[in-house]
Amino acid sequence: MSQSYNRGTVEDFGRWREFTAGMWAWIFHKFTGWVLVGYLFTHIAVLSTAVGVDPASAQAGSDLYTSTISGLESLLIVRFLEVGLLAVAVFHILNGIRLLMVDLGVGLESQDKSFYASLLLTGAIVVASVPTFLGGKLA
Amino acid sequence: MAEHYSSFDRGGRRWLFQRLTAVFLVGVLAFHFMLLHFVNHAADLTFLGTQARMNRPWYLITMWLFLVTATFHGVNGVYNALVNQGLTGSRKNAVKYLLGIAGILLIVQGTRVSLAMTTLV
Amino acid sequence: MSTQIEQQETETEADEETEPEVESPGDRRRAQRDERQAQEQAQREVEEETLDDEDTITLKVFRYDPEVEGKQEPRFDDFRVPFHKGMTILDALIYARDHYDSSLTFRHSCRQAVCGSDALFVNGRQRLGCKTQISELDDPIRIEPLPHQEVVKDLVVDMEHFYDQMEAVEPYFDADETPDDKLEEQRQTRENREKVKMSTRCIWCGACMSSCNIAAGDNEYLGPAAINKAYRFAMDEREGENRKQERLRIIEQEHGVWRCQTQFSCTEVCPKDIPLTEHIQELKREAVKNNLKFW
Amino acid sequence: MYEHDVIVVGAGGAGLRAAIAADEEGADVALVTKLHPVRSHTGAAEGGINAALQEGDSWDLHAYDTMKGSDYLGDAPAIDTFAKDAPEEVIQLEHWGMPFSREDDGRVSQRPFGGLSYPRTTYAGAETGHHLLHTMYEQAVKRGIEVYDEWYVTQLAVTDHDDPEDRVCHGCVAYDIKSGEIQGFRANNGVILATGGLGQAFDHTTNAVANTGDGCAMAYRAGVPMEDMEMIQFHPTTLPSTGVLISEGVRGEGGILYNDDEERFMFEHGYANNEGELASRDVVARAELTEVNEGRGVEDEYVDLDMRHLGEERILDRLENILHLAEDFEGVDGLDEPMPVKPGQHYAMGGIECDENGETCIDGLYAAGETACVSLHGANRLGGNALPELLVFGARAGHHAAGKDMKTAEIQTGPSAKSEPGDVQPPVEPGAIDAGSDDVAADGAAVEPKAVLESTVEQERQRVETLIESDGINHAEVRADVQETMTENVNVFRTEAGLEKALQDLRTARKEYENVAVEDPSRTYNTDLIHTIETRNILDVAEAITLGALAREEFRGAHWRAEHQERKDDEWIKHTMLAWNEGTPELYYKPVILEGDEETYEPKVRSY
Ligand SMILES: Cc1cc2nc3c(=O)[nH]c(=O)nc-3n(C[C@H](O)[C@H](O)[C@H](O)COP(=O)(O)OP(=O)(O)OC[C@H]3O[C@@H](n4cnc5c(N)ncnc54)[C@H](O)[C@@H]3O)c2cc1C
Ligand code: HEM
Ligand code: SF4
Ligand code: F3S
Ligand code: FES
Repeated sequence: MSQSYNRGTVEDFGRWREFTAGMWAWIFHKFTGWVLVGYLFTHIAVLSTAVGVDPASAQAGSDLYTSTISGLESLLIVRFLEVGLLAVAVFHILNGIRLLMVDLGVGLESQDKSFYASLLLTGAIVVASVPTFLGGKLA
Repeated sequence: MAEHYSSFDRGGRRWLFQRLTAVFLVGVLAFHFMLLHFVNHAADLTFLGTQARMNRPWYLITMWLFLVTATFHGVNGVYNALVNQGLTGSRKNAVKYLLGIAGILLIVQGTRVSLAMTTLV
Repeated sequence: MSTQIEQQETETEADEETEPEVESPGDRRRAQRDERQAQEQAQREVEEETLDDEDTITLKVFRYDPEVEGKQEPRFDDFRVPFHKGMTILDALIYARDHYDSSLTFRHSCRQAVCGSDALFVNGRQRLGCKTQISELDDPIRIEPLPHQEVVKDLVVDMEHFYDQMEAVEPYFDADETPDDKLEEQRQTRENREKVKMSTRCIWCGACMSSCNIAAGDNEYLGPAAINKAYRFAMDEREGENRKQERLRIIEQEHGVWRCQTQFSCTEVCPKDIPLTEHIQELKREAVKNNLKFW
Repeated sequence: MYEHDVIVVGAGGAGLRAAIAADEEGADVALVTKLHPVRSHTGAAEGGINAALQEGDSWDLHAYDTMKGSDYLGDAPAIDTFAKDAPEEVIQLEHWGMPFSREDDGRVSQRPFGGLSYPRTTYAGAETGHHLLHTMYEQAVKRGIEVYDEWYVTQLAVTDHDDPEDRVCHGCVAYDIKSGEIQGFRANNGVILATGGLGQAFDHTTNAVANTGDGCAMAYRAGVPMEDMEMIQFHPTTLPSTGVLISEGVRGEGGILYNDDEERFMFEHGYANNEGELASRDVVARAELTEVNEGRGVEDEYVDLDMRHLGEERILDRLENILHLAEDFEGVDGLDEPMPVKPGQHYAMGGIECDENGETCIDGLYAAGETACVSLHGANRLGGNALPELLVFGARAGHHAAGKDMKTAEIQTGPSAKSEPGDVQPPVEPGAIDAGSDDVAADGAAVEPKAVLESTVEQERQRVETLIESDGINHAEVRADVQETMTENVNVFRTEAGLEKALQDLRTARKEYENVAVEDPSRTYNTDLIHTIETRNILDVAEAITLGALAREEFRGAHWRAEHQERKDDEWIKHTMLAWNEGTPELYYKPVILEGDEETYEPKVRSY
């Protein structure tokens, strides 16, 4: 038997330049999916500050939950991260819808176009939301 | 001759649930984002505001379902992705249980948190 | 121009063959061979020099041979080949082999896109060598063996795994019952034949499998071609309901249809334009529908 | 050493059918093939499969058409058997799931084809061969038939009795292309050769690169006579750069042939004043070549086939496939420009002499498919008759080899069937350069199966060793020389001078071949080695074709001779036979059998 040579990773992501629409869609969907789960865990962790809040300090707005959230929101970096999260979520939703259509066998011939459409729409929505996200009081 | 695969863990169920949860999530996630960033600005959130919303039973139930479906969807998605990349055997099992436990913990903690946000308990 | 590299390589190859031995007939032959190779090399260089730049193309071809020392470390060889209208990748490879290096190895047979022997990775995409016009490609043309398959030598990959996957879906017609009369055919509607038509065109070239990232990661994944094969039979009304149930059982195993992440690469590269993703998706729905009956 | 009851060499339509048949009889059968079965050239067939299926049609009409088409060089027992068995075989294919094109009522469609008196050609789109091949391979998989794929059979293991009719075939020797291993394959009951066509003897052919006539050459050297080798069918419309077939359908729909002066030469130069482009294949092929030879060819090579006037709609509707072929293989857009075409070698009517049961004169050696010559097609094959031949005679050979009781064959085989000695004066000595040196029937008195096999294996190891170890020229040059002279001189036009020239060139090529060596030192997938061995086979069959062509001094079917412009029924209703004779080929004749089951066929003028 002949032994054979394994061309390793060159074969996978070393070839990204040669990927076509469907492949990029798959990679982006994967990436955004992972970011979203990551966020979900973090999100619940942050929200955990709500446990054991005592009503009095809540009335005063000085409870841990409120202050954590507004504390975070006062950081510009968090605002930017939120925009990123929005982008990720919107793309995942739009491409998710595209994938659901694919699952139903709808519009398979224009799968590349629907991917580009998802990208463009994501871009548009994100740009449109930037003022809202970065606006609002920082302090 | 070709080997015959007869692992009867028919992936179909998880595949279907991934799609069903996705359909549900489209609505809820969009709603969630709108509500907490556009209607109420995130920066203006307070515990009392949250409490007021969470005390409405339909909202509470929706949020809790959101938590459960998102957890299933996310954890199952990650698991799938790893299996697709060729994870097999005991490592696959390990990942399966690890992700399963993480998912359950997330739901438990999420449930605790959401109940803490209400005045129900 | 790369004849330089070429020359070096040829020399090293020749060196290695000379085993440290006392003068023997073999040695003499080898010495003659070296000499002749050098001559040929020179001749070839002349030949290449005289080729008009306008009418030549450059092939960068992946080379590897587990046995020949100079080729154990994979490398790319350059070949300059005269171009003519209508020339395909396969024509160019044959030219390079017959004129420059007879050890250049690749599979081919029909030259008309029906035997499925020569799926190659050309300028970053899986294509059939015989069905790819050089005029459509950018020069230089990079030719590699199919990715995600083990390389046996040069452009030849091991197809065993692909065949195993094809055969794992019980790829043969097996009707619940056939007419007793040996001269009586089974009936099939035109619509049904239309439905399976595209799926029956597969030539087992393996291009789809090679392009699919999931198949690359999960060795047990049946892969687009095998699933398409299953589709071809599951959708053929002549087989009957029992067989269809068995077929669905095969494709809905864990490493069956569910592994497909709708990357569409398979559909894009299939030289027979088979809508593979569509067929896979249809089988997923078919399987779900089928299972819903039992839940 | 591997051992099976029946060894089938080649896994195209004929080989697969034979293997399934042997399996049906309960034999342990294995397929040994140089290509994976689905890569066989049967997959390239487009048109269809003839069988009398409908009411109103009958096997004897099919037989009559076939005999007439053969220009009375086919043997009636073969033709009758063929026409009778074909319907069941075709329906069996349907039972095996072949996706035939269908009528509204769900039955298999049949269409008219050239030379048929009834529309009896079943088909599956324009990819009939592909579907036939795949359907049959699938059935072989279902039966778990063992396949040694990418094993190249280099020689037959035959005892070395003096008289070929006393010889017994015990198996063959094959080379594992992937690993370089050489092994004996012992066949307890029989070896069936189903190695397909020999188009590579010509440089322009519709045949695959793998169609190198290996089976013919191996059987020839083992002592089986070659029959009617001169009968080669040329197809008038093939693409110049690749030889890919452009179906007759284009002309059928109204496509027009033009020369470089844009003359519609079929009419303007009077080749066929009535039928024009639709005259029979050989007429059109000769017309095209005449144009080119007289300097009116486009780029001195081909003529133009124009279908633009048919209109885009009609072309897309009926000839879409042709657009793809022209685009993919010639880079020509048929909607925009005429397509270049020229005649190309297409099919070999002759081959390994065998009878209706596939048996050759060597005990235990069978042949089926294009490589065989039961003499079904005689001097000219009708379109759609080759695929059913694979089924009918593949199955018969398989059954017989597996021991099934079958009717004794009526066709006589072997040198004892000789009716008269041949008279051909080749300008040079044909045959082996060093007669007797490389014959299968090797020296020594090996008769016992194991010993025969072992000595043949040893011989082949030696051959491979020598080829790889020694130094010499590349076989590709020799092959190119052979192909060139064959296409130049043994083509559609055959003149005595040309044929003699070809024999001289072949002799030179043979001498050259004495010096070939394999440059690639590797044992892994050494295609250089395989092609070098193939070239030897090409030489043997090319020479046999040319010798036959020189001998047959008449114009019959596909065989046209400048000096002999008519069919000579008094003298030439006989087969040209060629015996290898340990390297000194001997030509002789064997009578054609015209007495059929129902009638004795009367030679008539072949006009349609
Ligand atoms: C373009 C084209 C179109 C055609 N259209 C039609 C048509 O419409 N209708 C019709 O009836 N006929 C048609 N024909 C003719 C018909 O297709 C062939 O005659 C027939 O397919 C030959 O089948 P086969 O099984 O004999 O050989 P093949 O299918 O050629 O198979 C040969 C087998 O032998 C194996 N082999 C060869 N040499 C060796 C060796 N040394 N060792 C091991 N294995 C070996 C190969 O691997 C292969 O598996 C067409 C032919 C061509 C070329
Ligand atoms: C809002 C609507 C959403 C839609 C329409 C959606 C849709 C989908 C779909 C269809 C898939 C399956 C892809 C496949 O298997 O081929 C998927 C995968 C995934 N989703 Fe979502 N999803 C949504 C929200 C979420 C959320 C909120 C999370 C985070 C918790 C998430 C995390 C994931 C992950 C991790 C994957 C797996 C990605 C991978 O393959 O690596 N999704 N999504
Ligand atoms: S499906 Fe297409 S790409 Fe895949 S093996 Fe078949 S013909 Fe090749
Ligand atoms: S590329 Fe692979 S992921 Fe599915 S759509 Fe094709 S099989
Ligand atoms: S050579 Fe047969 S598919 Fe390309």
